[in-house]
Amino acid sequence: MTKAILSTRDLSKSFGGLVAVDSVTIDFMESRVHAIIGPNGAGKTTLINLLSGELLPTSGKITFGDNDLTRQPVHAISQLGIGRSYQKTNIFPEFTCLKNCWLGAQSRMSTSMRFFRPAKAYSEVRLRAERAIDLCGLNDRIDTVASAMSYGEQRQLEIGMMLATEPNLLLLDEPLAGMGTDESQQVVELIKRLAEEHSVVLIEHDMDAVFAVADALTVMVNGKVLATGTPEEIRNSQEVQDAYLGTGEDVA
Amino acid sequence: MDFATFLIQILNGVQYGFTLFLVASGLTLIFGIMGIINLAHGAFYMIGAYLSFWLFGMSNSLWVAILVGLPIMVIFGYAIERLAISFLYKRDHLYQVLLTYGLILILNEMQKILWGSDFYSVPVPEFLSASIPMGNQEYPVYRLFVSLVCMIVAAGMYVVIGKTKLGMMIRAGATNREMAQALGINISRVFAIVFSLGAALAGFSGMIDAPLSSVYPGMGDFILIISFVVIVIGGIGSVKGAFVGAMLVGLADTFGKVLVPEFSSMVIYALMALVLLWRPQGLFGRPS
Amino acid sequence: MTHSRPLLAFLILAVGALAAFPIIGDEFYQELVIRLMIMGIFAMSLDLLIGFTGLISFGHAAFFGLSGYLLAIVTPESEAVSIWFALPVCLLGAALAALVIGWFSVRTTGIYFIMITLAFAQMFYYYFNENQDLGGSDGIFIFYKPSVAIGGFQILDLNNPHTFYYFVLVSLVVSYLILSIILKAPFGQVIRGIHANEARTRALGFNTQHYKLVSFVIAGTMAGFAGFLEANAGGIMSPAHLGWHESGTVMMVVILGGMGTLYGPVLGAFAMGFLQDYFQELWSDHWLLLLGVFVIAVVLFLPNGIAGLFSKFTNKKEDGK
Amino acid sequence: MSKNNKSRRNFIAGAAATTGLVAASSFIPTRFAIGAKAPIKVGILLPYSGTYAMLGNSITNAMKMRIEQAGGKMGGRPIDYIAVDSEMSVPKAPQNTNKLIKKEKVDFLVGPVHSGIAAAMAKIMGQLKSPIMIVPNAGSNAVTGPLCAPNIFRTSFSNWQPAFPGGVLMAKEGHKTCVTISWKYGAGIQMMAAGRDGFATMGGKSVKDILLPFPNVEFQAHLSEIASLNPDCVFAFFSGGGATKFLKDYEAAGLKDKIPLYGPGFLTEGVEKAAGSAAEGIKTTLHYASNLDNRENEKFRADYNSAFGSNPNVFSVQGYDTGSLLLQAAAAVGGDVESTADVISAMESSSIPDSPRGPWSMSKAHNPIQNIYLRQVENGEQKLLGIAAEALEDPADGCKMA
Repeated sequence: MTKAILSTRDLSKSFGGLVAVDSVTIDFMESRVHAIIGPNGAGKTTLINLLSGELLPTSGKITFGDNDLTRQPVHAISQLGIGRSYQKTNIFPEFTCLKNCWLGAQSRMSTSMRFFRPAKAYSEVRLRAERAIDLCGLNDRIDTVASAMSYGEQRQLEIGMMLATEPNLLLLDEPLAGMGTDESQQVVELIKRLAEEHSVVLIEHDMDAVFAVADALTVMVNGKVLATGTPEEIRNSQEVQDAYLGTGEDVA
Repeated sequence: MDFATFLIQILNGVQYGFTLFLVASGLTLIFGIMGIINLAHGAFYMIGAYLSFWLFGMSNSLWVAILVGLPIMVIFGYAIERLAISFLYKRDHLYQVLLTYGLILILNEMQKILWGSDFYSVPVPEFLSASIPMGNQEYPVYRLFVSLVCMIVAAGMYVVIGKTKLGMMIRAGATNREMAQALGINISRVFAIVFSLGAALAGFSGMIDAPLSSVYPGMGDFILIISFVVIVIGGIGSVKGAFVGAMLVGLADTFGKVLVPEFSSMVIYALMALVLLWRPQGLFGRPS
Repeated sequence: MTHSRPLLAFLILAVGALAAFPIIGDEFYQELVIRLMIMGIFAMSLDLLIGFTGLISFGHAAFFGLSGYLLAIVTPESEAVSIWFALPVCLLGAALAALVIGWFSVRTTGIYFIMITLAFAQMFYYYFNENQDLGGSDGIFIFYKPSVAIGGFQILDLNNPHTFYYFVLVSLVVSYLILSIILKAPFGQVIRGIHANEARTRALGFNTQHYKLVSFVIAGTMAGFAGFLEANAGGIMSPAHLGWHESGTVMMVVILGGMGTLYGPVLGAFAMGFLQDYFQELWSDHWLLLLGVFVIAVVLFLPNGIAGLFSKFTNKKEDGK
Repeated sequence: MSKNNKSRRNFIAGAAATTGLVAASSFIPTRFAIGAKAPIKVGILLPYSGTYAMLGNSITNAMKMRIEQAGGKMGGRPIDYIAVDSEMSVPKAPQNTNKLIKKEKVDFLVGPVHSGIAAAMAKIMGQLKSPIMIVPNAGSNAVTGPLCAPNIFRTSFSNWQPAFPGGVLMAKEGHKTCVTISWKYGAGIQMMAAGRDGFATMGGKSVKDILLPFPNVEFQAHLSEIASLNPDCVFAFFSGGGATKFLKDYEAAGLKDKIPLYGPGFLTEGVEKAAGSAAEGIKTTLHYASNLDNRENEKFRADYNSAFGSNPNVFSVQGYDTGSLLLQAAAAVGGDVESTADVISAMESSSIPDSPRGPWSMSKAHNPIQNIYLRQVENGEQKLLGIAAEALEDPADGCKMA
């Protein structure tokens, strides 16, 4: 029996008149990969932004273990052990690969209000950063400036930066977005490896990838949860078929 | 302060607020739509005042001066947008600040070269030069006229931005540049138009204020800083905010002078600090 | 900051030249160089905000001037004040002001930040401009430079022009080193992250507002230190020291020298001193017009300043090896 | 105005030059080596850019004109003018002053316009024996008060001088109460206080002193205040654009005919045209009036007009007299201006008989003892009504020499 690591209760977010997330109640289980799928505009990214604190919910509640996350700022949520990656590459383009991961690694020090000792001298930070780079497979690019790397590598770095903060729960927003087949395969392998030690919330359009890694699935349509279940249940759900999977073209 | 004086002071504050609004609205428009911080706005105001003096000297009519001066301001604004501002849209605010700061230096010196460092005035048009008795003083009709003009301009801006095709393009450009471009709106033309209009608005304020304020070197500096306070209070980019901010500053300044004369120049800054304490994005600003 | 070898050589050479200058330069030029070095410290402190944290403060002169005024206030008319009292007062005053203004300001971003810092600085300006006890618009004198003594034994006589020159030079070098150390430390990594991508830095777990505020206070305190030196050098403080033209000038100095480099703003201070003199020579009645054209030219064609040119040059050399 | 004699070198070239010269020159006694025919160096620190450039140019033009008329030499020696733009900047004042004193090593230092700069200069001058500073405008009472020094002279006025008789005048015209209004800055506060004191010595009483932040020109709130206080008269000090606006607002508020307006001459000086009817009939007191009926004034005005194509103003008169003072002093010491003590005693005992403002002499505090005239604006021109105070001397409070 695993327990829920992250839960939402009647979570809603509206922008003016548009309700982007509508009364969403989901339990994300510990040590599971929980994927959220749905057509464009279903409210998946909005949901992730609510979970990571980048948006404040209009109503409803988010709990992470014993912590109420509902009104917590972004940095506090990160400090609690939730890391996220972005759909649109969000890195420090002019920094080297190592520097990009360094900041995340440094954020796990009790404080960075340290003014005298050179950052380089903090070996535990370096170890964390290097481990993150190793995990995301960018070992040979460690001193390369991020803007000079390929798109796929930047996507890997995106995940690496998050890993450097040593989170328990990963929020991955379309990690495969815009990737070729080979690169996608690498990232899928990476997610599988990460799933061994982390809980993962995954938004992804690539259904093959989703069914390859997910332990649980939630289907969202128009801001609402249509169904939640195991991949098998979702695949066989008539409701989902009708509303979503059936319309084939939208899925890619 | 007796009640009649109190009412007159309110009128003074509101009237001052109207003139501030006219200057501040151009500033907030240029920022809200183009994302450009224009320090030279005060200098545009000064140029407008000098233009009205110069053109009045030739035509002997304030109306002719304004009619001829406005197109000059539009062309002037357009030229500055094309020659300098247009290079800055993708650059940091820092460079906008510096470039427009450089413009102030240039425009102030140009003014000195063209018109010297004397001060001038423009007479109030004949039929508006009367005063209305009010309490134990008189109130100049021209001041009331200026308030009326400001109201008309405010209403005009509301209609243009809210109801016309140009306004639609302007709003689209302000909200989402890429999207507007994709819809076939020529953003760089919209920006050029907005900047020219903003310059014209500042110039117009200078022209219509000239009979009230007289015309002198450096007259733009003071109005610039106070306009900043107005739009920070109202919320940068919001015309409605500029209006409310202008009224608040006008009233605070007027009553500050009378009630706490020792601190009168700091009153409006204290007001600004209070508003920001409550709403960091200003009264009508979008949260950043 | 990692110094490339040619840069390090250049910096050492420059400090050496400054140290040797009093041997050859007469009193006037020494005083001029003193003022330029002070401007260099002032500009460096602003570079911490503009070039490293990404905070475009348009009110930095507030701290510079406030600190100078504090020195004037604590200096009696008939004798010198002890530096052990005066300097902490000036620095703490500037730090406190930066804390208050910063607390309001760092909650905002972009253009709001620019305007709010400007408006707060104007508030200080008007305070000093109208406070007749502090000389009003005419300004206030500092009659005696502070005494530097330990146990009644004078260790430095700041009234001696040579001593004061070296005092300022050492201040410049120490300020540079302090900022370099801070920038290399974990704190420096965070503010650079904020500059590059604040949202991402926050998402990585940093309360960026706190870091911005601390950066603002450090910069304000160092500007206050520059103001303390300025009050000593000029012997007078006036509201214009806090005015927005002063803030604009120091911003120009930072850009001209090259922001985000620390040494660039010092180069900028010297270049600006030279240019103002040159423009006045060229067209004494309307030299501000030339300055305006120059400012615009720098913005359009030399956004990375002199240091940008310099690093381009040295990088090329290194590539050639 | 000729600019070519401004010998300002940029500091890098200068630094290089000094390197070689400094050692050599310090061993040679300058006075004998250079000889009596070497140029006398006159440093000028006045605003040539920005809002107050008009003042700097008026003073400089008239001073040079005066010296040119005397043959372009002082005590038989040619003159080297070194002009520096003060930019009206107090922060730059110490540096600019040092540039003229220490780098250019001027014999005389003429300036400034701004009282804050005057204070900064006076502070530096007070610590030195030479050069000799001549203030051609800045009226701060302090310059010839607490800051007075043997080598600081003034050819213009102290703020007290034109303002005090204005207050006396109001009482003489039968007013019992007044409101005073001015900008809250050095000159404004001093003039306002002097006017109020003048009024008080004659039994008048100021019911309210209003100070506006400089350079705020939004007078409306205060005009309403004045209307409700309803005093017998108003004493105002503003100048330039602010004065124009104040006069016009005062008239538009209907106060001009109800509550007579007085002030130091700067209130209406040079704004007669711009203010139009708003300035008509206003009486002010000043140490000069353009239609002063003396031969020197007529000649001065004609010469200035033909040389510069514009009418001179009170500032040009001050510049002109600065030239006269320089000529007199240099002649008295036979061109040996390096003997500072002799020059100072010549200046102290000097009187300027041929000034366009009428004859004046130097007080012990080194400020002019001069007539203050009563003027009234009539048909857009200043009309002389008479002398408001004859040979008025500044009280020089706080000056140890007086």
